[in-house]
Amino acid sequence: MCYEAPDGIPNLRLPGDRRTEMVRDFYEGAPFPDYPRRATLSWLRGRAERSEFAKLIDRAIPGDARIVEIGCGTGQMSLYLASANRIVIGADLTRASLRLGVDAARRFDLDQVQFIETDLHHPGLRAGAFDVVYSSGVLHHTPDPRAAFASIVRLARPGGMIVVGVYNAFARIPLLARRVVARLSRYRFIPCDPVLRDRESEPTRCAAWVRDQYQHPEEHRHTLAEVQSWFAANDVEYMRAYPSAVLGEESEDLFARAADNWSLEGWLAQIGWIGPLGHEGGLFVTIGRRS
Amino acid sequence: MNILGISAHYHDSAAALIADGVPVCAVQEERLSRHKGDAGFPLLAIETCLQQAGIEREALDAVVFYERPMLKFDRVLTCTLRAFPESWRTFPKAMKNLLGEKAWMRGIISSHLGVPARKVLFTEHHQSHAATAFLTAPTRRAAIMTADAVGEWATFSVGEGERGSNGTTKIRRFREIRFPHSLGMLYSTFTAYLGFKVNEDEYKVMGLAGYGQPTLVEQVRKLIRRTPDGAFALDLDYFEFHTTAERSYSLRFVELFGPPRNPYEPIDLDTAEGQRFADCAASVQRVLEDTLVDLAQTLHQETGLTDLCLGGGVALNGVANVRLLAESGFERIFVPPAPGDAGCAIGAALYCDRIHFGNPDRDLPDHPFWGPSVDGSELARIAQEDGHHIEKLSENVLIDQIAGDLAAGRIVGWMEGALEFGPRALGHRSILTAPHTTKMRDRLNREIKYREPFRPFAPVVPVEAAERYFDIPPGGTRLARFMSGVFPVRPEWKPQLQAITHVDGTARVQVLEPGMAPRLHALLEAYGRRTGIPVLLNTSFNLAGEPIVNRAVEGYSTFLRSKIDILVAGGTRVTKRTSAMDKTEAGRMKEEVA
Amino acid sequence: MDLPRPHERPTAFDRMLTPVHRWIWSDTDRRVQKLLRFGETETDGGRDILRAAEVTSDPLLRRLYLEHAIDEFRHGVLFRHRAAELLRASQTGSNTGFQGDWLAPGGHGLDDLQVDGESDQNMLAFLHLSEKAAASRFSVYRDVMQHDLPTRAIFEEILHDETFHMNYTLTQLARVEPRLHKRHLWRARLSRLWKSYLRLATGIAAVLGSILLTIQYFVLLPPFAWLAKRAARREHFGWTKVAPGRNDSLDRQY
Amino acid sequence: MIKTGGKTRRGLIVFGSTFGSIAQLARGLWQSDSDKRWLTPLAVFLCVTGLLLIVGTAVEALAPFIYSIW
Repeated sequence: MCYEAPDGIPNLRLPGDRRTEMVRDFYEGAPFPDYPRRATLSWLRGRAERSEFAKLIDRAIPGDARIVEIGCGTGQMSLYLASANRIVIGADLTRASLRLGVDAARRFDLDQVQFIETDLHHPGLRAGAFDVVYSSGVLHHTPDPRAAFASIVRLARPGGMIVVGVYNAFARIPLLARRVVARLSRYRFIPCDPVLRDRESEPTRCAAWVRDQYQHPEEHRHTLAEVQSWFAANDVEYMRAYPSAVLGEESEDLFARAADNWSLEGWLAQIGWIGPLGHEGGLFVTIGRRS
Repeated sequence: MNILGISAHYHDSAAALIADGVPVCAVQEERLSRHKGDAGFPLLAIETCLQQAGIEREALDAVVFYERPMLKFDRVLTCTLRAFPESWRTFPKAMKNLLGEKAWMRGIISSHLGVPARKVLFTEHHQSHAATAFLTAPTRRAAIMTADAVGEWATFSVGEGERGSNGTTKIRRFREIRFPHSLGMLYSTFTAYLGFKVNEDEYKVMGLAGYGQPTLVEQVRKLIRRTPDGAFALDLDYFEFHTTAERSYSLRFVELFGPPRNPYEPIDLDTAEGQRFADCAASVQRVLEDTLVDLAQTLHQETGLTDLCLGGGVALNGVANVRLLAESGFERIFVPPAPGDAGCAIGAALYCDRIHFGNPDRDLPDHPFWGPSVDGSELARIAQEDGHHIEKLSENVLIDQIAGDLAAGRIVGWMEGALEFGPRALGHRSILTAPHTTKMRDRLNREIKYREPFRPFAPVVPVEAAERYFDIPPGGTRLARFMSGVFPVRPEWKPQLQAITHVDGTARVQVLEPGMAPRLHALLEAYGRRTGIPVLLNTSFNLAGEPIVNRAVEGYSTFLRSKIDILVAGGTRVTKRTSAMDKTEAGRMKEEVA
Repeated sequence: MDLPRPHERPTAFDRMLTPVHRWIWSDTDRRVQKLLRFGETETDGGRDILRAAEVTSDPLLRRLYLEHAIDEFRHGVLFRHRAAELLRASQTGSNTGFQGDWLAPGGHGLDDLQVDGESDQNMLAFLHLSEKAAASRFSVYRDVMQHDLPTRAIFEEILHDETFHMNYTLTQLARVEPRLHKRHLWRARLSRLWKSYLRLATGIAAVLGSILLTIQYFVLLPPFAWLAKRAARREHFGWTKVAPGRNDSLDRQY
Repeated sequence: MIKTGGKTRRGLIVFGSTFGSIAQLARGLWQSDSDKRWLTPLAVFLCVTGLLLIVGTAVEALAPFIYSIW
């Protein structure tokens, strides 16, 4: 099959529907997050490892896994995961972001990452070819997250792991509250946003955050039970959530089955996420194994 | 007589067991719990010690903790009072921390180990450092200098140690400098200012210093002035570590040196900003060296001794150690393999044995290998289960084959015998590669260690060949035994030793005597026979942010998670199932994208 | 038509797709292709289970696996023979059109399972699940095969075996890893809730402690702070002598 | 394997050992060469507060109620 590959990024994307195109235009305008001018691999790793989750997922994925990241943006996670003998495919809708990723990969001298421009509904990737399908902060920006999930699950081999991060309905409440104020004040006043406070001195990063969190054209929020129902409908065995949905369980091995999966406890845990996750976007990660 | 030494609760916990005057086992908790810099009560380490000695808890004659908790409480309380009212936020935290747990070490140790409280003893923090430095060093009589961030009150002390002809041992400390005046704190403050992790990444400052010029020495001297009696004192206006826990430098410090580095931005040495940070590092390094040299000169004149034992975290600064050797007047300098707080576990136990119980002095084995041993057959079993290619080879064949692998440019994970005690991998848990090209250095950085590009890798060389490749002054061989010194690479060899030569033309070389690690020595010789240069790059066997591996399984999982080509434990050699087809596989995947 | 046995009831998903399956199986060409493919996967599965029989250290499992593997091989032969018959009958030769493979999946290849080094529990659990899935689908296929009785008979026979496979894997799993009783599960859940209460309690305690200590700080400390500052001013810089007797006793904590 | 006993039991052992430690601290401060006698009452008082903290950690479940003793 022939395809175009300008800048070494194959274009496998078919024209999408109106809402998908809108999201694409949204990101095409401002690729995010950017790389500093002389970023190094150690910088990237240092930055990624500020998040406990990144460290855990890196530890959980075997050294010879084939990984696809759906919605990789500028590819920071893809590049972070591209160690040992892993092979990583980073897929995104937006060429402008991917270009940054390709540049960085070249600079870091990583040849085991391939970026492709594509749409998750028609990824143009071989079904069942990947040990790990990773997609964080993407599905909730698609018009139909449930359908989007079904289409990315197919990429995982039977027994492969599916790692999905979406906004949590509970943990996003604080942000939604702030958004009401923000909209009323036409984004002039956004109260108590810890990320904005952190980035006070960096107006461009502030603007990027506001754009992404407060002005996104397409956004859905989900509960753990909802994601679990996606899993069940697609023959994906639920393993665990991050943060853990089991009260008092420390996440160590992300690919191990959680000690329990008790729905009441899951709801309690989600209410508990309002605190720690509510600070930022309220993204939680659910991990499953394709059966 | 069985004596257990414990160091815990600040950073890097450890336990050490002395039986009949000789260490049986010493191990850092992080190596067992697998949490880097684990500061918790070292239960696992204690357990390992008891197991290795084959004794029960009841057989312990004493358990020695490496500092005096109540003296520490006094210091924290006094400093909080002095900083009133700025310290109001730290006060509840500090009190909960100390009074909730750390002040009651006697009870905690006795409750964990079930030994009676009277068997729990304490040595002073710097006394433990001094004991680690002197009692593990092969010298009869030596001056002792210890320097770190802070123990109870002392931050710096000088003294002397003596082994009498009748087997008695004496350690006498003359005088000390007290908190908040501290060389370690000065260096740590710059570590934080330069965006690195305090108590962990001080060596990065040293590495960065090689890229800068000491142009800011005058400014640094404003922070630390010499007192008329020859000691030093910090100008506290520039610091905040004594009042808050959040930040160690003050606004005035920032006024003097400019804005601090954002820890998450890479250092770009080509920009003025990046160069400024390198110059800062070079300047504080220079001031540290100058101060240490001056203090050591005074000590030398005062004692008239030829040997100096260095202890405390500052003794990890290899550049300073070499300047001490060159300029202080001492002929030999001894730095233990674990001069930091973890090493105090051994020091406290030895001090208790030699001085408290007055047991006769004994010569100690002069090596750092006091941890659990690695089992080659365990590796063979698990690697076989996963279908990797394993070979069990006899000694000579293995050495020869590994030398061949190294010569072919492969990266080797090397595990043998007992685990090192202390922060450095000295040949029992190492990643070894050929040291010749910058390409190899970059490959290691990119695929395994993810280090900042300005941090050098260290070489290991057999003692017979050391002089040929490195410019090692008299007495330097001793420092290089445990990688405690940084020495110039001989200019004619620099092109062949690119991967281990720092930008300033030096290397933190380990000079290996055959007796210390015979197999590694044999490997170096075999490698020398093949390539003509018996030098290997030796870096600790761990991935970034993880503690050094201990057991075969940990080495094995590290091997699988990185691009180490070959793993050796004991007589077992493992190669990866997929390593050969790695590239083609990637190519195929890319094709399939279509 | 006899009622389906309890364990071979199709899942809701498969039931939903019945019309699709009916369409797929209606065409002889498609049926031949599918049967050939099923023949292959059954044989592959048989080979993997044979390997499992070689690897396991449990003698009972070894026998059962062997039995199972022989069944799978036999299924493979049945499928292939039937396909050959149909081919001969139709005379049109094979013509690959739309296969609808993913719509009508076959049996179970075990290619995603590393049989060597897999624990018996995992192997059994895996087998049980895949047999269950296969049984569900085959029962749909059987039901839609009203017009082709010989093929229907094959599915009937295979289904019978699948039921056995499904049951033995589950009972063996229960034997190898005796399931905790429900009550144990509940106890575990409650203990976790209790623990999270404990964390809440210690959290509250920590906050209370901080408040108490902060109050102490401002109420109790000022006079001492004044004394401390005065003492600090008088303190000299530089060396402090270490008193000779200070390290004599290791009993001292101060 | 070192058996460390229950948390409460360990808490009791620690509690029991504190009095000796406090006494040592008080004696040390009182006799100290740098003249810190004035610190003794505060230090001892805070240590007694510390006892509460130990009891609090030993019987976690009741920790919030223990503080109400204050």
